[in-house]
Amino acid sequence: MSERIVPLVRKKQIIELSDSGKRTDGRSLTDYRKITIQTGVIEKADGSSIAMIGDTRVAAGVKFEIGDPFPDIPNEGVMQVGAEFVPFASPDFEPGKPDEVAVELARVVDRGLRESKMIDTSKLCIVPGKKVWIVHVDVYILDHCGNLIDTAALAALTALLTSTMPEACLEGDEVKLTGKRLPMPICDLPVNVTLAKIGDKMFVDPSFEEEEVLDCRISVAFKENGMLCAMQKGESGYLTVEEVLRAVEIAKDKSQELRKKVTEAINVAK
Amino acid sequence: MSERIVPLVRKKQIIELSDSGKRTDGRSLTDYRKITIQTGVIEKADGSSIAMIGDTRVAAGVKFEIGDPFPDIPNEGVMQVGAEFVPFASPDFEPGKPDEVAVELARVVDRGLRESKMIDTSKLCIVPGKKVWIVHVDVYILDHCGNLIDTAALAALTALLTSTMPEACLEGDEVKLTGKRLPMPICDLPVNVTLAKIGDKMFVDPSFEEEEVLDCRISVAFKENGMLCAMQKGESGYLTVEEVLRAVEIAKDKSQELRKKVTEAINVAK
Amino acid sequence: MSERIVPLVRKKQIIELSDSGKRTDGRSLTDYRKITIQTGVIEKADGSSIAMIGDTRVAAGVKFEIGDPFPDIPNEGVMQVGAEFVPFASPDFEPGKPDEVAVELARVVDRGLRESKMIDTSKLCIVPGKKVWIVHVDVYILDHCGNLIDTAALAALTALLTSTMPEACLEGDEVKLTGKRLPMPICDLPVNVTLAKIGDKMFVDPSFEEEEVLDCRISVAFKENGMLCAMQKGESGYLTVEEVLRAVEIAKDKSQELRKKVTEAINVAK
Amino acid sequence: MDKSTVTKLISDDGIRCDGRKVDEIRPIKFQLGVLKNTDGSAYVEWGRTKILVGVMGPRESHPKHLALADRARIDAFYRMASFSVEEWKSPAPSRREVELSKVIREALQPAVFVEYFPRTSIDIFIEVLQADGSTRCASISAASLALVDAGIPMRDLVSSIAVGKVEGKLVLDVQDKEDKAGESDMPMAYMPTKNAVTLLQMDGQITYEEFQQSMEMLKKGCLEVYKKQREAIESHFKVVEPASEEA
Amino acid sequence: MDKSTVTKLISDDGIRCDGRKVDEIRPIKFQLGVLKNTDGSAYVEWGRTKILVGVMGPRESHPKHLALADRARIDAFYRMASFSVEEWKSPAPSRREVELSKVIREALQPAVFVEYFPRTSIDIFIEVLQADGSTRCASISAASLALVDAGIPMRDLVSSIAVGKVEGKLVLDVQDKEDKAGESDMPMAYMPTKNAVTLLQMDGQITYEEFQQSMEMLKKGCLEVYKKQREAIESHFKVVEPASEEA
Amino acid sequence: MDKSTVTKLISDDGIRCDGRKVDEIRPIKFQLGVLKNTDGSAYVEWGRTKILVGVMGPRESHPKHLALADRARIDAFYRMASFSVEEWKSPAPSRREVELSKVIREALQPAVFVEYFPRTSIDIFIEVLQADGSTRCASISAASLALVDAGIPMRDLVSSIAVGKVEGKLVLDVQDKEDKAGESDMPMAYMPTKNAVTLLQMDGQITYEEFQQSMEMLKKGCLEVYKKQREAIESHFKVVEPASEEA
Repeated sequence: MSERIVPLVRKKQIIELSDSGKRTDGRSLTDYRKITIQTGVIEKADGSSIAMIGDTRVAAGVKFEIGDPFPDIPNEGVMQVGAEFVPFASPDFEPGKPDEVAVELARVVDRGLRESKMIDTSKLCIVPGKKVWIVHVDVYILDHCGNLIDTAALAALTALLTSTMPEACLEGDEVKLTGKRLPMPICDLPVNVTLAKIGDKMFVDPSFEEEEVLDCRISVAFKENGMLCAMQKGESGYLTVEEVLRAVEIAKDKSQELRKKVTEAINVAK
Repeated sequence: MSERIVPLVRKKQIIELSDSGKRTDGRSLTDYRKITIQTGVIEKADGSSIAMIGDTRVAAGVKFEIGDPFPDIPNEGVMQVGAEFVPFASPDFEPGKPDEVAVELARVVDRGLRESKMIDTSKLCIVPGKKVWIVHVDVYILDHCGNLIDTAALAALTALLTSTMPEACLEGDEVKLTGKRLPMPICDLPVNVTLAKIGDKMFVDPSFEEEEVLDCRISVAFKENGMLCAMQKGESGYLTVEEVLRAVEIAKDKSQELRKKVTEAINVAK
Repeated sequence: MSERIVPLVRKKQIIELSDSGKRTDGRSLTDYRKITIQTGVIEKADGSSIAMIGDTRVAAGVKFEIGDPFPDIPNEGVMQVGAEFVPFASPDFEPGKPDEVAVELARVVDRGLRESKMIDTSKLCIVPGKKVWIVHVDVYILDHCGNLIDTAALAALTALLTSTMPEACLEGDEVKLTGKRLPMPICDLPVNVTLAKIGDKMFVDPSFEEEEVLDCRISVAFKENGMLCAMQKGESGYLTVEEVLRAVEIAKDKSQELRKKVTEAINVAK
Repeated sequence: MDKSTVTKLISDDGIRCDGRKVDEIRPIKFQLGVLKNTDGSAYVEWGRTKILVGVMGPRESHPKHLALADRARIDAFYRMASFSVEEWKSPAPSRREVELSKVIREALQPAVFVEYFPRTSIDIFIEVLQADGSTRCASISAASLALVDAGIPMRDLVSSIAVGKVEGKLVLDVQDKEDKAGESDMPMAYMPTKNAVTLLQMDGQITYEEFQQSMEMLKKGCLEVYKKQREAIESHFKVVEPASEEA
Repeated sequence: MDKSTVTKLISDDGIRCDGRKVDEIRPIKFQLGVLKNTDGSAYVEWGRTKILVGVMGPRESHPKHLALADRARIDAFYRMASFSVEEWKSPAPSRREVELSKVIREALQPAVFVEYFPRTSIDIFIEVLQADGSTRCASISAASLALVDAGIPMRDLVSSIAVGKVEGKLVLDVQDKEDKAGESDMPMAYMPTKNAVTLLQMDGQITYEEFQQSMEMLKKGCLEVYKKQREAIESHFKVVEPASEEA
Repeated sequence: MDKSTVTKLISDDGIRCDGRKVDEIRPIKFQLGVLKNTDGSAYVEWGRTKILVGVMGPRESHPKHLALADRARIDAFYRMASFSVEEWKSPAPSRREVELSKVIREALQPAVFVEYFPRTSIDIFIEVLQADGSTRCASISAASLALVDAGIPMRDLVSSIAVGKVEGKLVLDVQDKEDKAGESDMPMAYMPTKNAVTLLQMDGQITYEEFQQSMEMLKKGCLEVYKKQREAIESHFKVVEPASEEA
């Protein structure tokens, strides 16, 4: 199990470098890597996006499907987020193995979007109590070079923002598609910022190398108005209360930068 | 594979002791261990019970759900029995592994209840041919110290006996709950008695230690009127025809003792 | 991994023998083994057959079930072909393991039947857009001695040809069975011919021994009018374009011989 | 299961719907050596019930850590073909098939000299082609013969049959129709020369006296099955050439 | 989750629907050593939430290739009984149960001296018998005690509690009704003497100031839980005989 | 598949619905080296069909008992993204995906010098991002390039294309619309310099003469694809810096 030696040496170097505010790839502790967002890439989807942070690449696609509402919210549509780890994205992913990492990723991305109430799900109702739109948002991890959560959240968000929805109408008691398309009922623009704790420093947007040696990470999602709408500490280390407070403060700052990127990408798409 | 040595020595001791009618825990061959039944423990269930025979502990919960009838009995509700082996109940249980032992346990418990016709399933019909009550009875093995079948059967029985059922009514063509609760349509009180054959003796209510060395076991369920309603020989040994007859005779006797325990527990609950 | 030596020696022998047009079991390169077809063996099925080519034995059963149509073909019934490898058919089959070989077999048999349009699926509609007949055709591999595809295709075909279908009618808005039986709406009689390439020769109806050393196989299905309706190259070798052309020519010839066998078996059944 | 109104499964003079007397078993046909790729096999037609059994082994246990140091590991796999019953059945094993696999294995194991083959596996694969009642009894009885065909040394054959209660009367060897309409079903597996009950199950309602009577009928019934099994073995080994396949 | 019209979960004078003040936790009862076949166990009643935790280990890792050369491998399995929630729940683990198993494991791991037990496994099995809010907090807090009961050396206890926002007010220790109707839920796990946050999650909407306030409330709440955990340990080890079972 | 009334997919002067002639292939764009964490990769846009292929290997076989003593073990995994087709598709692999994985593996294996890498695995992962017909042809053709990018020695490139019959005419490189409405589909994979057909499938109805004609068209079409593959390789290795990502 000498494979544990290399990360330990590397961790020492990363921590030493961070004492002077630097990182192995030249970034400052609060810098994101280069962010690229490309929307509308999958014409057959109702919305799609490929987001990259550094070399991490995630594709997201949105598909509308007619389905049944949940009994307790009979007049609202349903958003379902899935995450798939394509095996070529990392030598560690095995084909067909359901993984708690993929489940956590899907659920963290889901909460960031859902809790911000970015979609007016009441507009996704077709026949109250009977038929609603199911919005499938699936993220596919294509290249894993660190910080999957933020990249997947960006891809999912921008796929939704650039989606249009099919128009449905009732003919007798059957639901038919009119063939027209409606704009998405978008109400917010939530973004997610992840920091890694390594030693006693916080690293915004950890790279793959940094993730291999981190103590833990913390991800925070913010609404446009600056409110927090989701948070997740991950991995087996801990943060002090003060570190948590500091991390959320940094994340709040960075969220505005990320949101600007999103707005730019969306405007390009229009 | 020297692990096989210890049981063999132990088996010899158990058999020798049984020649003078004794057991390693001081019981006679026909004694049950101490039986404790506690009902109503899970307020969110429609009925619940934790039954203990010695240190073996099984929780049972009853849940009503609206569902479709079977096509061949369109006017009757459906009882479904499940068994889950919680991994902390025994070092031998592995998490998430579906197991023929759990399947057999669920089906043996199910048959004891079902074949006695203890529930008048015609009373579980909501809309004839369309909607009926599904009664989920799930037993969770919490501590496995021998004789799971009798303990699980006790827990399931007493959970059912202390259940109440929701009242449903039709509003137009939709099924609604009135919020009221109805008594369970109970018609019988079946109990199950298990004996182990070790050497040429029959041991009522085998302990974990006895189960490890048994040749085989036989379980018999009896209705209140003394009729047999289910039987199951288990494990890879055999019984002579005479042993079978004797075992069923003993079981018949013990069933009355068990039923008395159940009645007491139910009366406490009332 | 010396197990690879024996097949190599055997392959050399098979190739040398084939230079003089012979095979280890005495057949010529274009001979089928003995073909036996027995229909009506499973009285509870709507149609059934046990087909044998040499010692390879496959049972097929047809079952009608009422179900929903596909949305894009709302007025047509649905045929579903499944293949099960019974573990006693070969020491290589493991119980319960879903296998790409079984999936390919089912899909190749399916395509041969489906693409020939041998069943008029419009006759399998009960209530247009709502209820149609699902025709389950399941093949069970009972003895695997080479050329599963042709044997399974024969079994499935003859089970379908000798099937009758239940008559359904509408009572109010409920579908009921009248108890009468209708003839199957049969339009064609497709058969499948498989050849193996070993060295530079093509072997019709490869035996188990030949399959162990083949380079690849090619299966071609023909309609009664001689048109091709399905084709599948299998295994990891290759054919030249000229070999493909020759194989299909041979297959076309042999298909008539096979069809004659089928017609005889069906006439016996009548 | 629908046990509702059925008109007269047993006539006043004790004749059942298929013409049998109450203690009469159905026509049973056993055949050994019917499969090519097994170590042993058997086919049974038991009334309309039709079952194939194949035995693989003794062979190396796989995975190895499941091997037993002092004896062979026996496994049984009972499966019903999708077309074997009234309604189409999904090929995924049901909970019933899982339980039956277990009790069938336990019914056969006492008969096998497992201690002769340490660290090996003996797998018994059972495929029900048509089910018309008593499939577990037919499976066990046929599997005994498949084990014999595989040359595996056995203490005795295991013979199996069921008693049911139909319209208040105990009847031997219930078929599907009687089982569905009947008041109880009680299958037993038995090694006659060892007086060993290796399987015993019951569902439905019977009195203690009916239970005692049933045991007598089951013993007698198993002996009849035993006789047919022995005949099948004799006719199989009498033939010099390998037995021809079923029909 | 239905967060629609609910009439007054907090009264004007700051009293919640179950009579608690906004910063008051529910009655919590911990008990150690309640199971027979584990290396350590604990039971908790947290309001109406009822959870059993059993610890197996340190024991040999299985399968072996998952063993870690320099420390114990910790696994947590969070499961809800089918009858633990309003609607019957299928026993198959949901995605929620998979995620919670992961974050619970990560919340406990920093407290365990895993380096003392290289190449072994420590498995933490959690069964929620009844869920009435805060099941992950109750699970983590009880699991700490089960680890203590198993004699596994720990840096500190892990204590856990949640803050929610209900009708615009931050309240400690949300129960199910408040969670479903509430605007946010924020559970934290904490090792008090280490000032170590080992779990932190949030959903819903809160301002940055509310977040800061919540952190204060969570710290305070965790200390209260910590006190109850310590009392349970003391009362357990004070008793000479093994502790009696729950209820 | 709906093969019902479709108005004129080919005009009287032999022009198809997307403006192509009957023997004209769609615009195809190959790119090598598009992924970071693979040993080799390729991206293809084939009309509107978009596919990413990543190759891992040769690497240690896992589990080890699947390793082959005398050659590398090749595996292919063909998967369609949930959003790649008209209707949302569950991510669980369908039987179609299982079959296609098998025939794609068998189409590529004859081209690889598997004997150079005994006891290793070469895994080919294919993700269809958008499906608009000919996904297996595009997958095979792109996977060849990914294998080249991985530096795995090959006997030849494998090129692939399909011929369909639409309104009674044979047409090269069917797109989705033509496939669904068409009378047949016949994909082939081919190593041009070896004259080796490594994949051949057909469904639909064609005469023997149409089959012969199709083989000619397929050979010609594969040569066109081959040319585009070679250009992509040349342009990839001409560049000194690593190729930029797709778009």
